[in-house]
Amino acid sequence: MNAVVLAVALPLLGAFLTPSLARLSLPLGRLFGPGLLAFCLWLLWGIARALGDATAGVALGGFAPPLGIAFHLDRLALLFALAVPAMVLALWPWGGRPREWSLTLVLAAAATGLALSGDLFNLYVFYELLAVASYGLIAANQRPAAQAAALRYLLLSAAGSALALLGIALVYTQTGTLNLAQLALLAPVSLDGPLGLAAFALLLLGIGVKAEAFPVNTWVPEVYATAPSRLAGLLAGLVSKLAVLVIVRLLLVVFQRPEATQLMLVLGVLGIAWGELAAWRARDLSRQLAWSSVGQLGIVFVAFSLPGETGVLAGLAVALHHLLVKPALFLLARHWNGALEGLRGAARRAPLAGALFALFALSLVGVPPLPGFWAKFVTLSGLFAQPGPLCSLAAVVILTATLVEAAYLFRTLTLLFGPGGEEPRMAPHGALDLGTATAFAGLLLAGVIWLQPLTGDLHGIARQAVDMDTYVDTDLPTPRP
Amino acid sequence: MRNLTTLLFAAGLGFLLLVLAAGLPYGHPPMLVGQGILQQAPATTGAANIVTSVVLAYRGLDTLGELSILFAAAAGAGLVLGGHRRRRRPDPDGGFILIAGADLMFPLLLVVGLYVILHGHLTPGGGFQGGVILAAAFFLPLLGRPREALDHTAISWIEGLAGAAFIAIGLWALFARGDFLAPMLGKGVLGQLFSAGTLPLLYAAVGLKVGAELSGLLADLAATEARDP
Amino acid sequence: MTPLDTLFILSACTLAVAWAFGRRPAAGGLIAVLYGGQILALAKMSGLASGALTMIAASPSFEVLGQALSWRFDGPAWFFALITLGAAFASAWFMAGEWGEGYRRKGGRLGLLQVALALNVSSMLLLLASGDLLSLFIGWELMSWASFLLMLSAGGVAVRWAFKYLIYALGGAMALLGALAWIHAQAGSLQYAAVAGLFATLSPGQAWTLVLAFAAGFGIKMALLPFHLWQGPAYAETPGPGSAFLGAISSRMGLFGILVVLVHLAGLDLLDRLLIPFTHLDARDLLGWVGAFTLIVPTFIAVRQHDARHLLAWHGIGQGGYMLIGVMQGDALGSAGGLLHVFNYATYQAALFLVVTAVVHRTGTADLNKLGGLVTRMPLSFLVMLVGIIGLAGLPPMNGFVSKWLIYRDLISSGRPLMFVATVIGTLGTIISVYKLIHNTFLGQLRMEHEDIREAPWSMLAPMLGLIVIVFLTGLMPGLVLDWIAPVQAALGLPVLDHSLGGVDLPNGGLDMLWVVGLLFAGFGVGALLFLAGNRHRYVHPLDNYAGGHFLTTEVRYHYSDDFYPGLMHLIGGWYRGSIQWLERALVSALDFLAQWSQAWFRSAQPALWLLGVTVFALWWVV
Amino acid sequence: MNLTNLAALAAELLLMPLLAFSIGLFLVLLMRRIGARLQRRVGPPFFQPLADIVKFYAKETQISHGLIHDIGIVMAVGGYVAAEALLPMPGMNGLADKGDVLTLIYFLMIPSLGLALGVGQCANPNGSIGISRALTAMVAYDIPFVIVIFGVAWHYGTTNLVDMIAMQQAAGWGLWDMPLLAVAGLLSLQGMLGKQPFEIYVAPAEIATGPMVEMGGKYMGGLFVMQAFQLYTAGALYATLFLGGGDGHWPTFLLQVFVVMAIPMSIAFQFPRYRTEQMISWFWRWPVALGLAGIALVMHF
Amino acid sequence: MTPPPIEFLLYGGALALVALGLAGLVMARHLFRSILALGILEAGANLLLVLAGYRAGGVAPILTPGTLGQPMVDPVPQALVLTAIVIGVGVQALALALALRVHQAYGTLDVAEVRGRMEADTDAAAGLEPETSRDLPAVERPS
Repeated sequence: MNAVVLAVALPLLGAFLTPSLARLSLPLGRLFGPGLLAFCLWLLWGIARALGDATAGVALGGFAPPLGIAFHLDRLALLFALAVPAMVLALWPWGGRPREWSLTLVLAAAATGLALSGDLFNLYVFYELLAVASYGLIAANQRPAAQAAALRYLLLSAAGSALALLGIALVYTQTGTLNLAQLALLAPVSLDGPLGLAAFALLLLGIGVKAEAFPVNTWVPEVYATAPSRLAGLLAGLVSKLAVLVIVRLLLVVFQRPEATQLMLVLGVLGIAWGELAAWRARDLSRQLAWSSVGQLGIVFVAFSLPGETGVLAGLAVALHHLLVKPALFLLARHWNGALEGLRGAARRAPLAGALFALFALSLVGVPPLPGFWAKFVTLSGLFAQPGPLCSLAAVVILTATLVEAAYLFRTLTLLFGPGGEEPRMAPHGALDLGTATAFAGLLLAGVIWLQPLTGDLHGIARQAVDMDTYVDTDLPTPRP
Repeated sequence: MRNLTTLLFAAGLGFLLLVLAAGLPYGHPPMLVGQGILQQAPATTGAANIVTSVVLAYRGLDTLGELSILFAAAAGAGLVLGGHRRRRRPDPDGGFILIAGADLMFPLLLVVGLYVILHGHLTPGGGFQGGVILAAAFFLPLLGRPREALDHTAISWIEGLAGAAFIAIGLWALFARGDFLAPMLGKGVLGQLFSAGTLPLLYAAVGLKVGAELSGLLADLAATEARDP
Repeated sequence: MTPLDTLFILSACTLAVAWAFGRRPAAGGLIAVLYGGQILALAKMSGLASGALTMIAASPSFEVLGQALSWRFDGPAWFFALITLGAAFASAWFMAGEWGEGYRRKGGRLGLLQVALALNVSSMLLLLASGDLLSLFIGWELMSWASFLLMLSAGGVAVRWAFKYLIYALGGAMALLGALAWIHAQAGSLQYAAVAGLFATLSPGQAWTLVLAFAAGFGIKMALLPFHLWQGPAYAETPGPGSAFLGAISSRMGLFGILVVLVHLAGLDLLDRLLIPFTHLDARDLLGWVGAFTLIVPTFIAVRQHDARHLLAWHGIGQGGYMLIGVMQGDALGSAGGLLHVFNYATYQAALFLVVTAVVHRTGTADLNKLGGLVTRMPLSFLVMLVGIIGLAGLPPMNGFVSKWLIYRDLISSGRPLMFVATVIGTLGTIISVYKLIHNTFLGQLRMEHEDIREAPWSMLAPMLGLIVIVFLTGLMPGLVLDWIAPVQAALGLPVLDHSLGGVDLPNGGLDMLWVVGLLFAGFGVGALLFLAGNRHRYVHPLDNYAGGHFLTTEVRYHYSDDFYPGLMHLIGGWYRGSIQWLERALVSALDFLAQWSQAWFRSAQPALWLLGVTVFALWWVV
Repeated sequence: MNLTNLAALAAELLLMPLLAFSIGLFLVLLMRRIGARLQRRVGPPFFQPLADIVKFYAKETQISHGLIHDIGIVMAVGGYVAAEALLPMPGMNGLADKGDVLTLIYFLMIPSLGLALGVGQCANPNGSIGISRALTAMVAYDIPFVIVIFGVAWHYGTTNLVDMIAMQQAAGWGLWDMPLLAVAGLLSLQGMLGKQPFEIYVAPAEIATGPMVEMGGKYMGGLFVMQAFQLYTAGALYATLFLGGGDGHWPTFLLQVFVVMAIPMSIAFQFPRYRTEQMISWFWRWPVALGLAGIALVMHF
Repeated sequence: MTPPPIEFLLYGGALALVALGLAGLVMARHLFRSILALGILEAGANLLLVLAGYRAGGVAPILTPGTLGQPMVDPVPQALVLTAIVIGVGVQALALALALRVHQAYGTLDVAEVRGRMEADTDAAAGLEPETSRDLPAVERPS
């Protein structure tokens, strides 16, 4: 179990060594990172298999949890921890420079850490690590626009981080501990007042920058439109989900308050409306996808704001679906990056890419029996099960937004499949991009076929995630009163 | 108008935060964790500086993350600035006072830096502080003689290996003790230089790493030509 | 393996064959045969139609999210499936020979068309077979997308309309999804029994919301009134046989949905209890009146069309109004009328679309101002159209008359004068419109460029003639179809209509089509005898015509086609306000405006300001 | 149904159109006589209507535009012939039990459709214009007419004409119960018959722009036959709906038919012609209003 | 009037730094000033964090013969702040590098101008005409 820390440490080791290794031998440097990630994947898989339904706490350095940093291993954490190396491998920047590889490795390590950590400040450190790695990667393609976008993103994100730090400071001052399990014990007493909510609001907004939460998501279109498409896929698919995961962890473990979920719900609804509306008028594919991603993250927020197991189940379903679909769409969009108008007939020249795009778009809209439908259905059903007009309003907003989303996605699709566009201006899709997208599509379809076991698993994960007693018992074997 | 709004908002924010902060237990922190660490740390780590115990042992992973952030920032800056590093028209030399001053300061800073690093577990200070001093030491001559660039290959190796060393120590602990970054080696006598097990080694790695990162960063920045207006 | 499994497997085979070989015209025959095979498989389940069986289940069933998904056929499903497969069979046969080749030669994507058609059929069968709301929704969505594909298959201007359809269909699907999710949240299950139980316990507000959501969701497919704009052009621009199929049955799936959910699960009693404040109307009246307006408005839009396909497609919407009115009447007579109209309408609408397609195949145009006089060149096609329009207009002796008669009769006996008048207005509009259709296409002067037009080939004629034989025979013996409708009514919990082979025998005014048709033909016989008893007559060339003293030549356009009802239009022309179109555009431009606004926000806002603002707001809210 | 009944039915089916035709001829005569009187002429002799028809049929027809043209006229005549069997006469019910008043109304549309087909086939735009106007007129007068039918059917609780007659014999004429509907019905009848002021679609005075433009010889004869049937049907239907169908007595029935028909004919010659749209708006205004008011009366009292 | 308690001043100062930093971030028209404002904001947050560990009468948590047995302040926040400061340094360095490059490319660091140039660049890279407010929808859609 303790070896799980390797999943964080090894990519970092790889990141430190890759530039030097690449100086010695470029092929070695090229393969070093993916090799490490593959090893991490194998390692985590083994741990997940060994752990099964149980949970485990890992005290780093052997310091008993409230004092030292603890990793909390449960199915939710391992699911995302497994997703990290897998996604990073799938979206590995093969064509980049050594420093890009090493930054990508840093990103992977940070993301894994975010998924596993059970310590408030440690989460903050990994979050910052993730952020810094992504700033560098965004700007890596040397386009001035990308660098300007990265700078703007950095300013916003860093401001958010400072607010999050403020929130952590508030929590620490009030409780004197950073361990999530211990915070869970203390929260009903110490964080009961406005202070706890304020801390949550600050953390939500701070971490929400990466999670594309509503008012702090202005960076999304700029960055996704200028960043390399593999990175955009990684940011939209993986990084945003991990930020959401952190928020959800905090929500579940520490800040279990109706006001907190309400705040998330409101931000989510606004995000949906804003994102989908903006995407309706997008003029190029990558920004359309970026805005759509904002809207989808809004749905994720709304889903996670549902109380209890339903919320985690719905949120997981939506988040995992988006995790799978959006990167693939970004990969496909990479070669269709011009104005939408210029894409006329593009899919006819690249039928496989067109078909994949159609499949992902259908799933994104939520056409049964594709997984997107089930995710949306669970969310809607959960929303309607809640009393109060706000939840019903959220459901209506989701339905309307889905309509808008379908409208623009299919406007794009009809352009892609429509006639016209004589000159083959666009380069064909690379085999790598297409292969990756096909693999994602395969996963999506597998999700349809094995829907039943999949939902069973998700149910199990959700049940475990909301089980606070187990959480506390795992991380604090002898909790102090 | 917008400025006014902003100021009002900011004032409101400050006020609200103050209202919240008024409820905080100032001067009587709960110290749930702190108390435990204060009691345990000397026995567990053998470091006189308990902050160092916290930084390198109890929260060693944070420190690793922190190092990685520095590394990522340096790598990012390198990526961003890469390819534009060689300026066409280097700045003139800094003149006698600057050059002489820098030459004078260099060994001094080097020694101070190393001292701060190596006594991190005993006195205030440590790898980060010392690393910054080291970086300053290497950067000062650059101010004086802009033509002489730092050796990027060497910096790259140092930063890579120092970071790797930190992790390697952690891994060593993992394999030997079953816990990543667990304290290793003998604890020695509290307050002596050779005490606190692996902590000084870790701090040395941190110091080298920080120094290398910062000098690399500074060198990169300095070597980038600002566009003429 | 149940017979239903066989049907599904056959349907899948058809789809596979269409996928693999559809682009070759030669495979068309095979595909048509496969549809025929599906009809045979359906015939194996005829126990459902005779009332001997109430349900045949399919073997596969799934469980997802704690919801059991199952498929089975019952009376209504069988009835609708029969129409579906019949329409598909006729369309496929029509496509099989010369038409397919011609379509391909002109650059059409025959394979796509075949696949889309097969997909439509399969998804509709799946929809019809659904055994719970979830499988119903899945079938519904699949069908929507399949229809989209079919409409899209012509490319060009069709894409635009197909796209519009898609938006409408998705809007409907979202309404359904919302309703489903709500039901799932409240009842915890989407099985029909649970849903029916839930409906019984709802407060009026909840029931209204659900009823409206379902009515809108299904109504959009039927193109009920405020949502009627998409259907006409979308169906019209679909390639011929596809439009025949769509026109004949596709929209009726909306009716099927209404039957299953609103009539069967919710029950008409529930609709009766939902009162509209400040009126003495209830939800059922509301739906009935929606049906009435759906009948009138699109019919009179059809009157203004000058493209044969568009004209027919708009009428298709209007005819749906009859069905809804009939079903909403809810008694034995009315609901039988509505259901019978589904069958009857499918037969003549398919025939009409096919014959128009045949005309387009030969002449290259469906523009009513560019045709005329084709009766001398395509007499059998003329016959098809004649029978078809008599059916569509609902005149005896064709089957359309019977179903409309049932509905009128029911409206009279239940005392609904205004709705009765509305249905008559719809019929009158239909009559004048279909006369224009046949007049401008087949009657009058033959255009010069159509001199050497030939009759449509047999591959196209045969299905059309088959259809009109059905139109006539079921007009003569409506009892044949009413036999199938009885189990449908029984399965839906409606009273069952007592009927005979020739019609219904009511104590206060019945109908026996055997006698009526016999009488009519006897009358025609007398007329013919009188005619033959008269002196000789001489056939002259059409150009040997009264022209106020001028000599006519082929260069002269001597055919009255444009602006066919100027008197009527002079009066009611101003009523075509296009209000709904205006509304639609207004919605889109509002959306555009909002989108621009939100993009501008993304673009220009100082992000940190929002961070600051929201933080302050959140803290204020917290404190 | 035994053999005697069948034989009786066959006889009725033969007799009813024949009688209807004969009465129709008289009605034609009546119409022409009234017109003549109003215009201070003598008018035609008694057998003139029959003579006209015989003459038309006997002449060799010079212009025929093909099979549809023929079929059109056959349908026009045949539709009326068939319709007569659905309209009870005193002592004869024909097939009125098998098809009710709704069927009858639909049967009455078949001749129009037949005529429209035939005229359309003539390939003369003037004819087509006439048909366009005729169909428009149908939209105009049928709406008040079906309102009347609805009211009547609701009042009697049946759509069966035989039952209606029986009920009126028992409870008095429908006219007294439904005066407004009766008036509305009469007004619709005016349009249905194509009499002034609603005769624009027939346009007898300027044949070149009417439906009959290409009709000559036996086609015209067919139209004359149709006219006879039409007059009878209108009168008899009205008598059946409102006047108890002569209470089962031939003399009363005949008298009623003649009186009912005399009213529109007398009105007709007093008026100039309405344009199509004027006609529509008139019909949709006054008879519809009357009819709806009548229905309101019938359904609430 | 009694002077405000010391913690009021300390907290007030830290929070004022936060508010000032955020306000500066919003109001700054120059990206370099934004970066400075970010520094102020972070300083405020760090200050608050380190205040969390203050214990009345505590000494620095370093074990020397002089401090043995005395109450010590909480060492954890100090470690945290150390980490946070270093993180801040890294972020600021990267921000400066980016600002340098942006200035090289665009010749300005004015917030609005940079954003405008960036939008224009992005649009140009995607082959789009620059958007004006009067633009019609880019893609024909059903009306």
